[in-house]
Amino acid sequence: MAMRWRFYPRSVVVEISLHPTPFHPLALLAAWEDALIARTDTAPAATACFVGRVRGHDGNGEPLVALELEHYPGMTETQIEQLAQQALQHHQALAVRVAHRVGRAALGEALVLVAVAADRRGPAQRACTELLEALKHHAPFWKKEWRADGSTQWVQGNTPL
Amino acid sequence: MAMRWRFYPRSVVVEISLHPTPFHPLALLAAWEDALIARTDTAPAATACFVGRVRGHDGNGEPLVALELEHYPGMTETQIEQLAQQALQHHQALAVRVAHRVGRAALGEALVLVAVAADRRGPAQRACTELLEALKHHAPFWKKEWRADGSTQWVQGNTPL
Amino acid sequence: MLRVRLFGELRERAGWGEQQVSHAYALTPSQLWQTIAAELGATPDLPARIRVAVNQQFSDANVALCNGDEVAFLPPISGG
Amino acid sequence: MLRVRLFGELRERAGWGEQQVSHAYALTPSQLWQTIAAELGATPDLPARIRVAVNQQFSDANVALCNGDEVAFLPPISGG
Repeated sequence: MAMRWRFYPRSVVVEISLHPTPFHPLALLAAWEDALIARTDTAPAATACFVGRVRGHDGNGEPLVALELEHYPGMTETQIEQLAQQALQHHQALAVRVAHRVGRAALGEALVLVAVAADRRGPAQRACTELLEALKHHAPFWKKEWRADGSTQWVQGNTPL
Repeated sequence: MAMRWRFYPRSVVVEISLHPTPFHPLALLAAWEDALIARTDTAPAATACFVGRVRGHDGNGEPLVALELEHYPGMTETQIEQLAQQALQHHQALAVRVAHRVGRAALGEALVLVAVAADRRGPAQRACTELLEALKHHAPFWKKEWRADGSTQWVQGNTPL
Repeated sequence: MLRVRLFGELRERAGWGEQQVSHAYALTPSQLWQTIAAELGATPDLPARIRVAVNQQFSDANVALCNGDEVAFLPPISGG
Repeated sequence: MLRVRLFGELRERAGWGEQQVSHAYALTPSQLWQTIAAELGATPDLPARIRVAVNQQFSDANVALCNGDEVAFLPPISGG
């Protein structure tokens, strides 16, 4: 079962979940939007989202079979929450949804979902892009690439933006 | 019924649809992603999307009850297609999905969906943001705001990014 | 003949969205605009905010028109 | 005692992800790193690419530690 947190500081909603098993971003998005509509009685005027999935090759084009994600239970969630709050306040967005996979993920499976609701497109898109970058650099996750021959490689930081 | 176009120039997929009745962005996204997976045998590593919906107020905070969208049948579709191709090539993205509402839309209903699939997050997000701006300025749509008292107002251009 | 099309606020002001106009009086979109400016309550000079499309492609206001062309006058666009 | 945690490649190299270490030998994260560098096959000086967290918050490597603190050494992060 996914570990889920709802934080309701002031009127802003931040929902974060870590998933040890495959998650379906669009299903999470639908549930999140329904919850937003139920809470605010109107759909957000602007929603920007990003979904990252397991690539079939590593940075050098070598074929991969799976990706393993290690995280720091406790700190990872706290960091995501802090980063989400910063993105929200910085861009005056309305709500954020973050889902992240942990454990071993197969090719094509979702790794991360970041979605931001706001009243206008600029804040929604900028907050979404900023939060994704912040997650990639400041939320304690480590990726181990698995190749067909069983060899593995820890990913050293992120691909350029 | 939505008017749909699939353009398959080279290996790049551009799918555009105009909707005289309400459309559900997440449902369209799901169908588009399934088609991409069926065609390429793998889910895109990076997907960025934006959904715009009818706001409950105009630029001055005046309450609205509906938004009416006029378009230029033929030119609007052609323009969206050209703009989508440009965004794809400019950012080396893999595929684009655009859906746009036409006719009268009620509060909270979806107006526009722009989604871009790519191999990395930067191209996906930049192409999505760029295409949305291009649509807002170069795809022939005109918005008429309807207020509760029955008065109307043509929107003069776009809210700042 | 030219097929002239108006949209949005222009269409409402004129009370029509489409008309046939003789090519003889309108060799360019600018000249064509002059023939309909009065009924639009607009200046004879094509305002900068109004864009022109010829045969469904954005176009310069001084391009030479051909018989049978479709010419549209587009108010400020607000898509997305 | 300090609760020391390692992740990713560091955890694999050390062969452990968590250990208790006496606070006496490690007044700061830097000093603590020196006590485990050998078994990590790493230099005694904390490499710049390794970040430090104290009680699950990013921290400076020279902060004074308190008994009972949780100190983690984090290899380069690759989230998202």
